[in-house]
Amino acid sequence: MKLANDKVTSLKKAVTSFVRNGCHLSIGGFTINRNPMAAVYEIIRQNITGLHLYVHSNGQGVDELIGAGCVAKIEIAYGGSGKFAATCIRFKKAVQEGTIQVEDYSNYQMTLRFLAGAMGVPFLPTRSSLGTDIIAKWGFPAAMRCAEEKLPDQKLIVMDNPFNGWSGADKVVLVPAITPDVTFIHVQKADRRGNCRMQGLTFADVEQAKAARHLVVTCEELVDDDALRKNSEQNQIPFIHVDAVVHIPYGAYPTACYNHYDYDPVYLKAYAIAAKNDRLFKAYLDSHILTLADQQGLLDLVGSERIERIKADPRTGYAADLDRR
Amino acid sequence: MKLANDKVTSLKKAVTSFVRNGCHLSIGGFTINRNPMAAVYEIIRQNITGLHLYVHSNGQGVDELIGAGCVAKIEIAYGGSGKFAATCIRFKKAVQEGTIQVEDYSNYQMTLRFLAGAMGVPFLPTRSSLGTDIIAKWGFPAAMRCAEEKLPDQKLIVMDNPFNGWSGADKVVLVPAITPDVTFIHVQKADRRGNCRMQGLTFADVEQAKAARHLVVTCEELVDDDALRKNSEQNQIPFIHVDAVVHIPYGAYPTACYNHYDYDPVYLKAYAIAAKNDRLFKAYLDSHILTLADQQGLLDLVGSERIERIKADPRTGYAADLDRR
Amino acid sequence: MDYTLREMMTLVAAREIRNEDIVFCGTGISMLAAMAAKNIHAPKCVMFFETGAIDAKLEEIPLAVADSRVMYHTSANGGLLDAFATMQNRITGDLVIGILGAAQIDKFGNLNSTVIGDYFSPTTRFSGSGGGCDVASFVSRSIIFMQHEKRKFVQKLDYMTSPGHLDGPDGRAKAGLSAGGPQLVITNMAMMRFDEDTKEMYLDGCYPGISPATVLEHMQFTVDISRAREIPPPAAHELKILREKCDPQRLIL
Amino acid sequence: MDYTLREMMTLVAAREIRNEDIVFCGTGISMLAAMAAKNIHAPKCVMFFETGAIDAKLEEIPLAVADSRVMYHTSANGGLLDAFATMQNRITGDLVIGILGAAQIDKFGNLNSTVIGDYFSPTTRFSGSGGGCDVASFVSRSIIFMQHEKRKFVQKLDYMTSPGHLDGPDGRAKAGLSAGGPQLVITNMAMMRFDEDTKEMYLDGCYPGISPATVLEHMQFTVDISRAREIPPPAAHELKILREKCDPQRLIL
Repeated sequence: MKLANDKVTSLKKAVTSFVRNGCHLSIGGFTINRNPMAAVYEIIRQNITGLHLYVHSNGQGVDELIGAGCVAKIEIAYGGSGKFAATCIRFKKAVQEGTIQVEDYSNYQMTLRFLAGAMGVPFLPTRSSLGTDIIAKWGFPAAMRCAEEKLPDQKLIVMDNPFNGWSGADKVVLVPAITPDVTFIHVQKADRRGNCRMQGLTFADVEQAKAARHLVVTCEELVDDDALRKNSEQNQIPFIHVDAVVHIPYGAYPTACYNHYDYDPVYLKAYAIAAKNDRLFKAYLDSHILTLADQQGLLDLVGSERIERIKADPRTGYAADLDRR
Repeated sequence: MKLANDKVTSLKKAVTSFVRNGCHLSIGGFTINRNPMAAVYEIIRQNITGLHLYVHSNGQGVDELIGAGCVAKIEIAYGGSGKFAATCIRFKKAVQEGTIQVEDYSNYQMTLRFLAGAMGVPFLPTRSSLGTDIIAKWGFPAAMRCAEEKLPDQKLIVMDNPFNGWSGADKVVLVPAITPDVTFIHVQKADRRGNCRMQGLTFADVEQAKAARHLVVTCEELVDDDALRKNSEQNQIPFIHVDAVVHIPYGAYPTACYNHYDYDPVYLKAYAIAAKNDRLFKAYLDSHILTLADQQGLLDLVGSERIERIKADPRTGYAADLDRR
Repeated sequence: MDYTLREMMTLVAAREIRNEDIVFCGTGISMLAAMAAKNIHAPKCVMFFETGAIDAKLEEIPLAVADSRVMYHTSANGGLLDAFATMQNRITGDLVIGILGAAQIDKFGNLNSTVIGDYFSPTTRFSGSGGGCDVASFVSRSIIFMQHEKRKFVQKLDYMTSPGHLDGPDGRAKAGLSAGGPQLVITNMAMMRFDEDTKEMYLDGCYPGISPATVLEHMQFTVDISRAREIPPPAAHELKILREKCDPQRLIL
Repeated sequence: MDYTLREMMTLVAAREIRNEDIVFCGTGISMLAAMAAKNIHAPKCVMFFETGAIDAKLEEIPLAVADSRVMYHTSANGGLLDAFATMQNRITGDLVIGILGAAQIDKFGNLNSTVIGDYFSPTTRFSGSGGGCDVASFVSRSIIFMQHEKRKFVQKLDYMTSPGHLDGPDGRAKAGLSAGGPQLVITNMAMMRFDEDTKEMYLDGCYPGISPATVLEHMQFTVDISRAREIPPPAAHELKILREKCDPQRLIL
């Protein structure tokens, strides 16, 4: 699979093939940028439930998955969508109502956990969080951790530095590796075999991608086989990690995709309003996800005028002078 | 220093400022590619001695530093120059004659040690070398390690996986961080503040650079201040890590620099012959390093015809059809 | 000259930023403070986001640290691993000043940005640490923005997300954290610092028209007010730059 | 058809490489074996160097794994961290077949590429592990190239640089290494495999004209020769491709 020459498929098929009820899922992006939103919407449409979600600072994607009832457990550092929702609204509600279980880490810790998975080591060390409740309080109780084979027995471990204070550190925190069953990321360019090139910030997408058993890449541009072989130091993910490639222009919409489009402030504000109210949110799910066939359906619903407004200015990579108030 | 706007200086001054007798030094590159050779030659000219050298798979640079008598101790994974010297000749000789002390690690371990330094953690884990003499035999004895403040007390530590077999690992090897006093790397492009862009493979240069207390960058091209701010995901090292920038075209010669020039097979073969014989090697040091003022002096000595021959073909990045027999 | 408390907070923070600082910025007024410093008196200071963006040219205000606006004209566009390593690494980390915010703070500058109530069944859930805990763990100097309210300056945090001085003078060392910790708390009323010996918060100054007693009324714990001075209001040129150059669209102010 | 032993070795190794393999290559005949496989029967196999280059288009023979020739037309140009993580990570690592060489080998396929003599005052120093120890530790399958000489097939290694099956069937598991280990030793005389139960080397086959007895004369230890067959010589089309497409300049052959 990982070495196939042509991995291009439909999003429907990619989700059906790799996302099962209760599976361990990770999605790329950061708050309101480069979330794999088309994939999120397809997961919602396929009514996947009981997901165990791993993210660092995710916003829109996480909130919609939780709001749609797909998520049972989440390991996360930050659930927020910038100015549009300082705390993600459906995430907040779900935690307060106890409908999802949360395990809290810091952003660096989550990133190191993905890196550990990508590297094939059981843990990585950091000096972050010593003395805090991130260490003291475990959202997933020890008994549950021991019972679930796909979870490490410990949330993290504080250890004395075995190298006698080397590097000025007396103690370190070891954080356990994550190996998601499947990771979804959205990138600017990919070829049919799965080589990926991201532009702008990569966040922790590379680590999330390489840690996963299966990796589905959605891309703005599906390029010719040789296109990415020039200046290939710009390809952050070689094809050997990739299981499926799906070509979806505006696949990160309503979040941003550097050099292609900005986030849509109109959408994100309307979402925040709907998310605060169960009835409105149900209507939102119906009108914007469940009754639509695919991402193109969403773009049609939103209308070309709004899509035009968020198109990236080629100089800056975002939509300059966009009304974001 | 790290935040200065203009860090451009001469190589002479950079070496004088940052390289002291006995200091802990690291050089970038791999075997016969992108070694910071101009810097190596200047270190030799300045007659620096007693260096503690950290490298992974370095070839030409290491061998010349050792041959010139600059090095007292070396931590290394591989001393070889590809087909030109399966084992670096002066390195081999120095170890056999006991004139340098060696500590052996694997390539991944050395790279992780640089990464640990760059990350600011005392160690990183790997599953490499379990059961081997890399673990059992310490080139630097424990007593020496404990006596020297700049060395960790242990070469490495084998530890049971504290996460109860998580990730399928029962044991891990912890390798200690390296923080060189100074690292030299040679890159294709840099600006005056020190932002760096490498092309082709980066080897472990990024980790070696970010681990060091001081970083000196030599570059093929010194570019305008704004040139690297476009597509800046291609800049592997931002200026905040850099102390000095030196503009030296052919600064990696006689090793290769992707997209600029190839290694010089004539030079490397002649070097291998000279290196095998103490008298010839002394003559080589005199004629090719000590009596020359700088890298331009070496290029002049070699002559433009040979330099012309190794110029990179713009399509492939190396000198196609170069006679390398 | 009229000014809002939000403008005052931003400019008080900006004054603390030096030309030699790498400023770790969050969203909102923390990035605005850095932008103001850069435009007013510290043109060389470097703005730095946990997302991996270094020294962006902010032609417009980013609405999140992952906003594409932070990716334009940077020194490097890396990722989270790069960003946090830069702070955990003492060589570069000691150059960084962090700017943080939280829902609760205690007298040692420890922060809660996770929950109100019991962690396992919270009455209010917040976003969580993000990079806050990492920054607070790694950098030697940080500035904290807070709203001055009794429910926010608490005797005991409901959850300690980010370490300040932990339980006092030796707190960080005992826990294994590097030296340093929070230096400054900037609120809508006052500015607090931490005593060198006790590491407890004290009142460094009040905004014009606000008395130390008023400040104390808005906190669950008492702090030393003997060192309090009046903090000068924003100067006209500071306000002008802040309003016209930093946030002309009033997205944050 | 005439052929050299070096050609034979290269092609014997090439035959072991499948279309579904990621081939970790060193310099010399190991990369030539992969190039031959790719050109003869496994066009989809992926060549991979520890320097971080994946699936290069090798228009010319690289003389080192850091040769700029491995950087041309690749899927990605990364670094050492990427390369070794790909092998240590079981998801991708299990797709990798490693090709290694050494100065000494023992009956369990453990390798020495560091010193001859005492480690602390060696009579001969070699290059050292490089990525050899890493590859041997991580990948589940590997091929080892050796010259068949008594001083190279030894009772006891002077230094164990890279783990084979260590001290036998449970060796790797006891040490904490992942399953797998060397599969095949290819020499200038013969091909050896490792017994499934004992993990000891046995003679799988000899090159045309070479007897099992001759093979044994060139080793310090004895191996089971009962399973030995004659290995077919290079076919004309194999040789033609190897000579004309893979190494026309005879840089390695």
